[in-house]
Amino acid sequence: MVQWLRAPMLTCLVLAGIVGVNMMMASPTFAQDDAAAVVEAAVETVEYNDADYQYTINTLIMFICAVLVLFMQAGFAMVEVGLNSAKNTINILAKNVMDLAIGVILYLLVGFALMYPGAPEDGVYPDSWVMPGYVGAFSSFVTLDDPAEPGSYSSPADFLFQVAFAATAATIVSGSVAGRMKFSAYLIYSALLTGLIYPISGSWKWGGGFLNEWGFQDFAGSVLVHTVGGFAGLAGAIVLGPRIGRYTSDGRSVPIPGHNIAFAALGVFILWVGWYGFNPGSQLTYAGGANAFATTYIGLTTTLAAAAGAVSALVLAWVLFSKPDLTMALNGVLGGLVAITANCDRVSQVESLIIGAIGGALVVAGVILLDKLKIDDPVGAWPVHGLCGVWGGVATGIFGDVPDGFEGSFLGVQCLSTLIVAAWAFFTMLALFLGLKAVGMLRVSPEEEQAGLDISEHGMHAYPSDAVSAGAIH
Amino acid sequence: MVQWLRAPMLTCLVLAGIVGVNMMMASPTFAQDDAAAVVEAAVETVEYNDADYQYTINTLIMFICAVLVLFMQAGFAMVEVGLNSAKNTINILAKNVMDLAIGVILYLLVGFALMYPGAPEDGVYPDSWVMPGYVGAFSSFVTLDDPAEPGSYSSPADFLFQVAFAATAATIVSGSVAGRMKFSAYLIYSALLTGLIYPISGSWKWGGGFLNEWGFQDFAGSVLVHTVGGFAGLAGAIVLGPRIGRYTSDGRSVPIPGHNIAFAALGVFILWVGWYGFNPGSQLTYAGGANAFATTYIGLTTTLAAAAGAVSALVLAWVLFSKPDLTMALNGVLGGLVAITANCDRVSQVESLIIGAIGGALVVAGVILLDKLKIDDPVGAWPVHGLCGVWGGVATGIFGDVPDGFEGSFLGVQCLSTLIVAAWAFFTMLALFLGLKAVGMLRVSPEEEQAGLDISEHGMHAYPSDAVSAGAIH
Amino acid sequence: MVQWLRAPMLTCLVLAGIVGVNMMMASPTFAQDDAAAVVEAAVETVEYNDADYQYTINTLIMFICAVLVLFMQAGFAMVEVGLNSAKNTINILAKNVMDLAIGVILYLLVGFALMYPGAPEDGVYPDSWVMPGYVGAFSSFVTLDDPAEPGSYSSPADFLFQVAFAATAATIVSGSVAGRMKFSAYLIYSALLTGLIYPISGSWKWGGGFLNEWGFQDFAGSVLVHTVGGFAGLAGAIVLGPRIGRYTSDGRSVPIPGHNIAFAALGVFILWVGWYGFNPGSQLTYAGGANAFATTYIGLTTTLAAAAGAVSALVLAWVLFSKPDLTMALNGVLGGLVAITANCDRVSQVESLIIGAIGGALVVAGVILLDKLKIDDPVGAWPVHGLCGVWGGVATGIFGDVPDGFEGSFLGVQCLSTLIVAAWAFFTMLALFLGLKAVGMLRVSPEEEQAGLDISEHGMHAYPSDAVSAGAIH
Amino acid sequence: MKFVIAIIQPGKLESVKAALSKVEVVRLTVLECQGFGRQKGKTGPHLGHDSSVNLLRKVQLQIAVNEEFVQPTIDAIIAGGRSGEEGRIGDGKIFVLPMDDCIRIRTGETGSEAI
Amino acid sequence: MKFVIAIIQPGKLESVKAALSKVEVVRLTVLECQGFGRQKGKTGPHLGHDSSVNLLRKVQLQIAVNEEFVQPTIDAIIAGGRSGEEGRIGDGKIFVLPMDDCIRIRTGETGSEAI
Amino acid sequence: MKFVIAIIQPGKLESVKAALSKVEVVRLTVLECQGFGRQKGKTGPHLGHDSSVNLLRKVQLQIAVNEEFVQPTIDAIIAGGRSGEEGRIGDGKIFVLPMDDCIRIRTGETGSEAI
Ligand SMILES: Nc1ncnc2c1ncn2[C@@H]1O[C@H](COP(=O)(O)OP(=O)(O)O)[C@@H](O)[C@H]1O
Ligand SMILES: Nc1ncnc2c1ncn2[C@@H]1O[C@H](COP(=O)(O)OP(=O)(O)O)[C@@H](O)[C@H]1O
Ligand SMILES: Nc1ncnc2c1ncn2[C@@H]1O[C@H](COP(=O)(O)OP(=O)(O)O)[C@@H](O)[C@H]1O
Repeated sequence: MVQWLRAPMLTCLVLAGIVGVNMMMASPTFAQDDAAAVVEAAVETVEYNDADYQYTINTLIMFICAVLVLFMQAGFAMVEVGLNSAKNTINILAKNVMDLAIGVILYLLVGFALMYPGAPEDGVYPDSWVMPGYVGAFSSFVTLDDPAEPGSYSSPADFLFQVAFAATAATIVSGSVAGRMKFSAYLIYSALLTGLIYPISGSWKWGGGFLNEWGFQDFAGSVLVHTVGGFAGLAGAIVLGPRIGRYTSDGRSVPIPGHNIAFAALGVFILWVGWYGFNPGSQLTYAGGANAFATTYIGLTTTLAAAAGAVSALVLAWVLFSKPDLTMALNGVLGGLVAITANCDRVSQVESLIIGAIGGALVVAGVILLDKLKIDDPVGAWPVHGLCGVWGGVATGIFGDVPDGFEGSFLGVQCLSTLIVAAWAFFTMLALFLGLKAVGMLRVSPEEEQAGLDISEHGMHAYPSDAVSAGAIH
Repeated sequence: MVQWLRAPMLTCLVLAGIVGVNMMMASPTFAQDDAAAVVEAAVETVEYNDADYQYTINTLIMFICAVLVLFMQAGFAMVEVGLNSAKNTINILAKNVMDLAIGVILYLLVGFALMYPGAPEDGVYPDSWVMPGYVGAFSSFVTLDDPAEPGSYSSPADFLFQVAFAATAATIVSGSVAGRMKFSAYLIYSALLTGLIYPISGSWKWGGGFLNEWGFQDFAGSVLVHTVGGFAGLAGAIVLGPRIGRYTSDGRSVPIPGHNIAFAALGVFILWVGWYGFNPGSQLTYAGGANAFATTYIGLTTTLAAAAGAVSALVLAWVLFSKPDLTMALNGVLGGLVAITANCDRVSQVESLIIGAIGGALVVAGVILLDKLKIDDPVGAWPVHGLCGVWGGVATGIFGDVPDGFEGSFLGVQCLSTLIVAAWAFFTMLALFLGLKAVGMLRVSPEEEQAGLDISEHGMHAYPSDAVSAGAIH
Repeated sequence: MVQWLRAPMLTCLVLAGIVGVNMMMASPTFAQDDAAAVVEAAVETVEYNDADYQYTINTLIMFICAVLVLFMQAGFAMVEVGLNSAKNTINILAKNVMDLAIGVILYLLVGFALMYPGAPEDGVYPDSWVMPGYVGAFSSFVTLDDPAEPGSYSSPADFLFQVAFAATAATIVSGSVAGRMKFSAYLIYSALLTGLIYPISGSWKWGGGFLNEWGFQDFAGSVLVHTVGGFAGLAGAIVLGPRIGRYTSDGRSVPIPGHNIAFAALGVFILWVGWYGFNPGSQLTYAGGANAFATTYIGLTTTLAAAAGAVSALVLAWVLFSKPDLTMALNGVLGGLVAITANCDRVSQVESLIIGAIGGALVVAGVILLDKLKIDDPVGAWPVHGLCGVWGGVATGIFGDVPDGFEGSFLGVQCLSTLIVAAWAFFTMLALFLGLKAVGMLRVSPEEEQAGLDISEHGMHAYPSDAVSAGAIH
Repeated sequence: MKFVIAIIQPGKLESVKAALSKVEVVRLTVLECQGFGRQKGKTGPHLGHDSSVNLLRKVQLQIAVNEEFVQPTIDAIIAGGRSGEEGRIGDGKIFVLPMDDCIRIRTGETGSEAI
Repeated sequence: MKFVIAIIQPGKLESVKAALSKVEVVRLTVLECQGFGRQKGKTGPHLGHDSSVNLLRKVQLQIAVNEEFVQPTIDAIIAGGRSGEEGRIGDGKIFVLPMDDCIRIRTGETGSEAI
Repeated sequence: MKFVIAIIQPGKLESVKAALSKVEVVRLTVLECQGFGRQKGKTGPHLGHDSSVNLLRKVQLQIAVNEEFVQPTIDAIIAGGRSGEEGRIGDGKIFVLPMDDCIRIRTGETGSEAI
């Protein structure tokens, strides 16, 4: 079978495979048709009680926050493009567009139900769980709620918000494996992460699984989203090995500078803005003064951590390298944001400054550490999302208010849970990447890598020269 | 009269012409002053009844959606810039900024009233209509509602949301005519489209005109916005003819690659995000569980169609060209979004995947078709907005729930109505462009085109070389 | 002490200095812990009364508007990058990221309390004021409100909205001093502006100070934000002097074109969108029909002014330079937006068109004026923010409805107040920049300037060439 | 052996290449450059003042050829590079430089067969 | 006829152009290039390690001139291109290559009048 | 004195530089260029049709050297620029042009000591 048929086929296979036989297409479709009817009827409604009001506000604000988180996809794409060579731009953009598209479909068909099979009633899990507390349900599509009996918010809004998180976890890896992984291999990876790996560990806490039972706290996903993405990326970077020329035969480190730092900075600004959907949106309920207050208080701690992260990373880089390194300041912003994500709801303003500042410093440290270990992570995804994600989980245990009625060592639970999630992401992905490598589907040839993935994988340049594109007369 | 005076003058003439004598400046101004007074009083209000609550929520969410749709202007600009030669960048940006600015003014002075003259009461049209059911009212400015007697939402919010749609229709054409149309010709075109052409066909459905009487459904404008823009652009591309060098004398097709695909991809991400204002916002009323649900359900179907469009376009291009073509995937996203726009409120999740996937495939097919026909549409605006817009209208008839109490063939009405609107946009614009061509005001000279519109039309480069801009000592 | 240690140290010193001893860390920290508790409790709330409803809506919409205003930071960065030489890109981005980060921290520790010490009760100022009516309180952190006794909106939302404004004022200056100011000097400046200068003049009106007593009106900050930034920047441009090569020895003006106008245009689109948070958000209360109406009416006048500004600037430039200059149209959009900012709540639709159009024309005039005076303002920050800001303040007096119960000449008060604020910003910053110049910390050496600030200040290129970044085999 | 340097209009690259391949000159190197010549540079306003955009974008071709190919190469460039019948200012120049040697990196061959 | 190649500092382009036009050398071609020379490249951190930014941005001028113009051209470049009185490392070099012929594409003229 | 022009693969710049510095050739000028050669250009779809991306990115080195350095320079470029043992199409060419003179802008020195 010709090479270029391999990839689409395999992707479809993977997709079909994990969707599985028990994909109950019928029922949801019905549900949706009723739903559509509801949509029709919509305009009539004119009576508003408290339940309806709460449902309305929660649903609408959650929708807006979902849009903000989806916007982060643009930010991730720009950061990765900017911090890599021009010759890999098309490939990076293709990965970022397609992991979102594939992520949406896989999360719809598999991930969503797997991650939210239903919380346990006083310790007893609903039958929907395949392995109670560890593996959720296998079913497809969004089961639609009936606004006539309003819950807390609409299920479509919930899906949009959650799928945006899944896409975030997936896209983090793209940066770590940039410049050398086959496009088809990346598609397969992203299908697996959004379809299985992320939802399963997600269910352990947010789905009401065993980590939740332990009392583990991860408000918006320092661990469940960023640590997962960061460690999956680390596995990829290790299995792939460094880009050609990144380290010389005699072991010297030869940095490969990004080709457009303006794109990278734009991306960070977009991510900062998107994070106001990521963290405050995770309050999930907004109606009522207490919730509105909490939502914006979370926005405050998030902002302080981002600012502290930028300052600490810049100053540290300035002292270490005697130059104020912009790329460090940019990653410092992200490090601060990742670190506060788990605890933005339960720390003070001072504490959020401290958490963010340490996050910024960890980014610098992590970059240096990877370089020492000769692990090539082109955008520094592990220092930012992996390391700061772990720090976010731990910081929750150190600074965060202990949940009411919690017994035992909160810090202990935070550390152990964070470790488990990081290990889960790292080893499952290590297996995948080793498998792809074994069958020779993981990395492009040295010639292709030299020419750049744009030409060798996609057959086009991102920035054709004027001379070529100026057009000709005949 | 010197050439460069021609354009500003003519634009003003066109403007003045269509604004017409009966532009009742006075009354609205009064209204506004009262309004301002209301603004003063604002802060006092403290009693909230259901009507007030509904008005507040609807108005605020509609405003947010309007902002999202206006943000799409940035997306369109980036996509067009990225997919064209560097030498036309300034011109493209100028077109995109000015069609918004001119669009706002023309829609304020003419379009808005023309498009929304008031819906008929049981089949009887208010006198405001110039030609009942076909041509609306000629009046200017936003007639302000009195929040003391709240309707469904505020008229300023309504205007902002609607003008953003008008600007969208206008800017679509920019991509089809890029690289060879005179800047002044483009200004004249955009004044006409946003002032007359778009509002008139818009009134046929959304203004309560004859298509609405027929039971035609176009929820957020696959037909009324995107098909109109797409076919107007097609007319432009045909009348202008291809760019120099696009096709060789012996009929070979010589693609002129875009100069910055990163910009194009950023634009598509922005458009995707903006579409969450475009479709969900078109629910128009958000207060009440049923509306909140509908709004987010629409967001869900929109997302699924975009994802499906990306996947189908990428896979199809991969199979056809043996390379995963990013530009196709990007246009596939847009194709899916355009296709779902008409029916996002009345199809199931599965159906939205199908509609989006077909949209993505149509983009690829449309691009190949235009190339066969030697019609030069630099960004593929017709395949994306024209063809997928038509598909969106038809798909509504195929998959969409038939409106309650609808008699006859829903599919038939959808097809016929879509055809009428497409023809309206195509032929009116064909006439305009042929007219401009006749008086030699349409296309730049071959020399100017070769040099690039940036230099020849605007006298500046978009990317001056470092050597030039590095500054000199004297 | 080595040069590169100087900067971080000094920045910290300045910071520490203005934070001062009486930084009551303790109490707020307590408050926050309670707050966190509240966050815990949040989910229980289910009773909604009018006060609670008002607090919820106001808080949530204000939060969304704050996010939009923060997004403007990306816009300012892109505009400045695009309109300057490629060799200063890293420096510009670093300034824009760090003035936000430092601004957040300084405004938290000093500015916020200084600007909002509490409004006077019938003419009597609370003791919190250090100099009643002129200088506010010195205290740190956000004192958190108790949502159980809801005020108008949550204090964290208020802080986020206000800090975004402070960051806007600060970042405006960046454009005026681009290409020649030391990075460390810029950090010191931005700490001072967001910590002291901006909050003090802000308190005169928005904090309830003496200008407010006079009846001065500045709805969203044409004067308090944009004039302050514009005139601070003017001071910087004057003290620094022009970039090398900007004016020849024989006095000829040699424009240094921006290196990427596509970035500049993207930035303007982002700013336009962000302004929907800036102006409508300044309504501060949104709940209730009257407020919702006012918010969107403000969005309408804002839109009209932006459009009119673009048209007038383009046409004027076209007539003056015989070319439709995009950079003028772009700055015309901003000029219109700045001009309407002070009066968007109290002018009619026609008036907003006039105010915007004059704003656009003033931008062109201001640019020519600065060039005549040989003042080098690379991005035209003074024409846009300084001049149009002043025009906004004056226009309020000309067109704006006179506040109820206002005695004397409204126009007079507007002019005088605007003058006072402009002078305050100009002279305080003049002193600062002269001081830095005296100690030789203001401007880089000619060699460094020639090489570009990216290399000389940050040791890296923004756009490393492919040849360099292509990677090497050993 | 000669080293031919030609400066042409950007839009002419395709037609010059076509003309060259007709005379079996298939190997060449292309550089983007900017030129001052008799052709006046366009001027345009920047933030309000005229900046003489007097450097015009051009394309430079470098072609190493053996003696017998020199004239055909020159003719081909003129044929493909001239605008219309009598040409236009800005069409550019051809410079012929002597060349001592040519080496093919891949094989190490030298002299005329390496060209 | 000679083909003069000069590598100068980017910031010096304007002054060199001015100096050249004084001696009536008005036609030239400009290329952006990067150079290694005695002038050390600046180094800067990238994601935490020093990347030697050792290629410095330079501007290359190519000027075809007739014999009598060679010396004036060289002097003009030195006059316009030298930093301060005694120059600075990085100011660059001038290379003079022999040229056999010059052809104007527009007219087909050859030799010295085509320059 | 000779003026050596070498066209190499972008990825080879570092190794060629290393090889050159071994033979004490430390000054050179680098230009980005695109080349046609025997190596076929990759082709890719653009908005649905094949656009032959037949111009390949290359790097051009310009090195002015004294006679005795010519051969070492050529050998160094071949050593550093050849892909693997027997090289690959696309590895490029070296062109050796005669040079009459060399002037150092900074000092005005001329001839071989200026190189
Ligand atoms: N003597 C020269 N030396 C170097 N480059 C030249 C020379 N003459 C012309 N050129 C290059 O050729 C380009 C076209 O020159 P052009 O203005 O057409 O010359 P002419 O007016 O003689 O036809 C110029 O922009 C310049 O780049
Ligand atoms: N021998 C050479 N061959 C090619 N280019 C050279 C040579 N010598 C210098 N250059 C170019 O001139 C630029 C300036 O050289 P520079 O460091 O000033 O030399 P010097 O130290 O002798 O003045 C270098 O960056 C390089 O681009
Ligand atoms: N005769 C020539 N004139 C100018 N440039 C050439 C010539 N031959 C080769 N080149 C340049 O060298 C590059 C590599 O050539 P290549 O295809 O490797 O030649 P070969 O197949 O003989 O090894 C080409 O892309 C082109 O830029």
